Amino acid sequence: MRKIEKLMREKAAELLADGAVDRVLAWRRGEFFYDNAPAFFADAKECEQIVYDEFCPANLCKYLLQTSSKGLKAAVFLKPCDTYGVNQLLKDNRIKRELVHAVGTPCSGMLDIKKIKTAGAKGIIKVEAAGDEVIVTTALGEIKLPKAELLLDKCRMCKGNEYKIADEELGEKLPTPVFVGDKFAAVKAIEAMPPEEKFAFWQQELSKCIRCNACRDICPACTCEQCIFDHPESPVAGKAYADPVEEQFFHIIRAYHVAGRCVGCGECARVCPQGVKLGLLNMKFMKDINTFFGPYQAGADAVTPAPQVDYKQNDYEVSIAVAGKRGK
Amino acid sequence: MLEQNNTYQPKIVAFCCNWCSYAGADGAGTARKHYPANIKIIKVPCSCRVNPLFILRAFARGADGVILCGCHPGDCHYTTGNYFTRRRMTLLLSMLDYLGVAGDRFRVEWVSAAEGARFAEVMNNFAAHIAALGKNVKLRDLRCAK
Amino acid sequence: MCNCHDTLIPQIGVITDICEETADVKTFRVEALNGGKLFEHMPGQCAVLSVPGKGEAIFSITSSPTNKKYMEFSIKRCGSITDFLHFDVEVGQEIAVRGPYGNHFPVENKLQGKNLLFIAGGIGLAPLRSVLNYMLDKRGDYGSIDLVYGARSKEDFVRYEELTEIWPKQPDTRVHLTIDRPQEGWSGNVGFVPAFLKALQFTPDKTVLLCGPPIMIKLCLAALMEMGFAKNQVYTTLELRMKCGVGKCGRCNIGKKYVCKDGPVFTCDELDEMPDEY
Amino acid sequence: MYKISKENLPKLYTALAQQGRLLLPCQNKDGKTDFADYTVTAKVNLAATLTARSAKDVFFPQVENLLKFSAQGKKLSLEQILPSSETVIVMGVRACDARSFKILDRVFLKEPVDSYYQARRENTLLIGLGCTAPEETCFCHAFGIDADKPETDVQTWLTEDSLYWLPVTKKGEALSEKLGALLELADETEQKKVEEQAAVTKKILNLLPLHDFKINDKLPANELKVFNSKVWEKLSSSCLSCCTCTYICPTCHCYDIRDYQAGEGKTERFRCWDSCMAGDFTKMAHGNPRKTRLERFRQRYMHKLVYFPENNDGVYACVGCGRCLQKCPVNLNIVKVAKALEVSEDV
Repeated sequence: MRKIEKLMREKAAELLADGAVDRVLAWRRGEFFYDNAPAFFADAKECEQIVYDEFCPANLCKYLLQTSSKGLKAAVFLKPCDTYGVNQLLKDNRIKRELVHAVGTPCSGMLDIKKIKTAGAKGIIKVEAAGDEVIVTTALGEIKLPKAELLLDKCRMCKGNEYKIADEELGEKLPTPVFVGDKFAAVKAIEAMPPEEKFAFWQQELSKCIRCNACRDICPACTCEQCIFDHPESPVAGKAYADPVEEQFFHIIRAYHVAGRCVGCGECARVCPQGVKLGLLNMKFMKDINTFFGPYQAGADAVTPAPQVDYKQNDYEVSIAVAGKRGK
Repeated sequence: MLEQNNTYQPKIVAFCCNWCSYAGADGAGTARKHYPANIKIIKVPCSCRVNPLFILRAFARGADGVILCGCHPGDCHYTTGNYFTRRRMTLLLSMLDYLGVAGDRFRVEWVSAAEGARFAEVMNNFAAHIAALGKNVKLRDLRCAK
Repeated sequence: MCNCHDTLIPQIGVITDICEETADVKTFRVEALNGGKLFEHMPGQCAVLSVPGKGEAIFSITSSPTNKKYMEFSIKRCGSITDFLHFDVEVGQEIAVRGPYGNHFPVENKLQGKNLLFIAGGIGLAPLRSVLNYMLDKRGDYGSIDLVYGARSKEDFVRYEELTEIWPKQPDTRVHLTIDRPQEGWSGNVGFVPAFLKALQFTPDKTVLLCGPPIMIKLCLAALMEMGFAKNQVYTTLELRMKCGVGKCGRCNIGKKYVCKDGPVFTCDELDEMPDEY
Repeated sequence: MYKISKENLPKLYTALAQQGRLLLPCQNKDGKTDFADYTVTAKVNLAATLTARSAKDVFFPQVENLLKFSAQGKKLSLEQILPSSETVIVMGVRACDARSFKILDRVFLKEPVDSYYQARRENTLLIGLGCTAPEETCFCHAFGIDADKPETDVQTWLTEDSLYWLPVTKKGEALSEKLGALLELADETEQKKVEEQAAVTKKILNLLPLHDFKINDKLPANELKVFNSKVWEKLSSSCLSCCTCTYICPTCHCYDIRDYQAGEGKTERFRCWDSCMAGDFTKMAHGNPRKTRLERFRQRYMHKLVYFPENNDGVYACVGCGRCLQKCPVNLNIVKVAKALEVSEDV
């Protein structure tokens, strides 16, 4: 990763110095070693501050809305999974292609500091990934932990190391975490529950929500200029929960609004301060779309129409589709 | 208030498209076909106009069942509106089922302008179905219920 | 343990009169249910009106404190609550009111004995009307009074009879009206307020009370500076989004000052010390 | 000082729950610890350094109904909804959170007093818990907070085998008396043990990355300079404008008052948390004085670091709990802002 960081700094400085771009979107060091933050760079001299390591989970693509609306050309470093978000923004006509310079940036999976801490590491000074292992340097010495268990949830479902959009690529592609099994396993487990149990599960899950809107604000598919849930005249504009119904509304409708556009980046669940399992809603829609309307991956390209704005004359009837899937 | 008489009457909201199903309801009336009075019809320009939020709000504000009626696929006044409805509502119904909230209280039916009798039949069936399910207590807004 | 008189809990009053001032301004008269006023106030203070189901909004009290029978609110239609007040409210409608909030014009001390120049634009007359009527009722305590009032057209003057028939007939009181564009049947001045101010050649021996749209306030202030007025001679009243009225809910602050509690009346030199965020 | 052995803690919880509603840090299904009502099956987790959210909603709930309107024709009547008068005991309050209540007091107990907050504050008894395992995100010392001695009615300390208990206020003493034989007197060696533990905590605090962090005390006196500083643009550029920081912050206290139509002629007026990060926070009919995220972001930190101390004898509206460092989706936080202002030439 250090090598890539060096390449990034050089590339960013070069692009800015040439005037090829007005801004570079990358990550900057935070207070600690694990809280790298998204940052804009406008000056080639500042590019030495760019960092890249196993703690750069944020998908930078949504910041393109800011640069694109101001007419600024921006270079953006994109991990393979981040490229899906850019395609989606392009498809939704939210950014201008000519104002984006996409730089594919290799990634081998991002780490979750909470998982490292939970694994028992105290007084952590440094964390480094080496192959399948993570070397954690603590005040009390070094410990080695298996990397697969410390990956962010979203990286466990890695979509692979292909860039779906890139004007250039940095270095060699890295091997990404290999996901074995069924990515819809968790969705299926809920589907198999009896209705009362499902209801209880979602009540418990959604009542954790504090309506901070972080999930919406980070989502590359949530790009409405005025969200229905912010509209002062809307009867559903609840800032706060009075009872779980409001959270159900917010999350069901949000998941519905992004259905067919959700690229499955997993950022919503990652940023949720309350740990709501938001991915389970989005994954359900993805699974249904695949089942009812044929396989589809949002953000895989910038042209294929989303299933919700498309149709076939011989689509299943609503009741048949749903009942058939229920196995009735 | 309905419960006071101890005869439970479910509250049902029916979204009907202007061109087929609403005309179907008219047809049912002209033909003196009876359907329950507790079905409140809301006319929409096209079944495609119905946002999933409408359906959730109907449940939250006290509906025990919601039915959406539009033209038969292929007959949409706007050519393709109901094809989109079909896809959207498939997803919504499946999601309601997934949440364990109201999967069996929501139905989509196609009723043409000529099918007055069918309109009555569909509504009678649905009303009986909802009556058998009883009161909706899950997606209710608790503040309304007070 | 709750004292039951939390400041956030309104009182119920009744609308006893609605006066259509202009196409988009109406004046609502509010009395307590058994007559009289809901509460006393000072000129420049505000109150929060509630439209149940829509919410609350804060308005300046346009009637004078010397009016012991009722309170009045001149309200321009511009949002969901004011829409409701304009279209759906009739005389006899009960309404919830809480207040009074904020500071007021220093009518009891600093302004006494001074020559006064009122400058208003559009609905900006609402808070100043309270002061003007208060002063006219205690005419002896104050020096000369001039009102410069600008509106888009003749029809946009709020309470035209008062402007033309009542106020000008008070001792040592003059009213100068101007409209934005020429209009048939209008023989008065045409033009914006700042230019009109200069044309009237006021001397800086007056204390100014200024209220209007933000851009008018800025331009009038510039004109006044040119004419030799000092910033501490100019009082203005601000409007920001307010909710609680008591400096707690956190939205109406300009720097450390809360408009609902420390304002809405500020002198222009006070404004200079505040961040430019209003 | 009293003590109670760890095995007897469930008995203590039961006894406390008899005195009122008991809230304490409990682990939920996801392994997160947060304040929750005590039940026999609750997984009490006093050892957690910090709960996911502070206990501010005990006094200032995220949503509370203020009154009910009922309208009939032109008639209108209203009924105030009073806060519950039950006694609430909050156990396991850390020093940072305990201080945050004093900061909220400065807002809600200032004239005109917020009677809802006041009632809850008076009905609540706080049992503090000394910190033993501060995290790297902790910086309460920057505000003169002693992590070992929460400003609460009772102070407690957890050691390997016991919980030590020291009533500090009259309320705390009255509670201790009611607990009777559950509490044993702690002898001198045991008291020493607690002190030694505190010394160790201090040592850890001094090793943590933020141990020398402090806020530039020139900020409040330079309101306009700080406001006009160039750092805001850079700092705010990656802010998402979500409300996470404001909702998890123990000192944030902005609120909104809204109406809910609960049926024909029935309206409930409720107060709910609001956030200066929200775009419509200051929006009004003729415009918005804080149009972009820059202004909103600046407002939040100006309020905490400049306006609040200006109005409140130099007290910052921050207690160094570090929740914003842990939870911000894009890793922005008050430390970053304060450090940027520290080095900025404008200040």
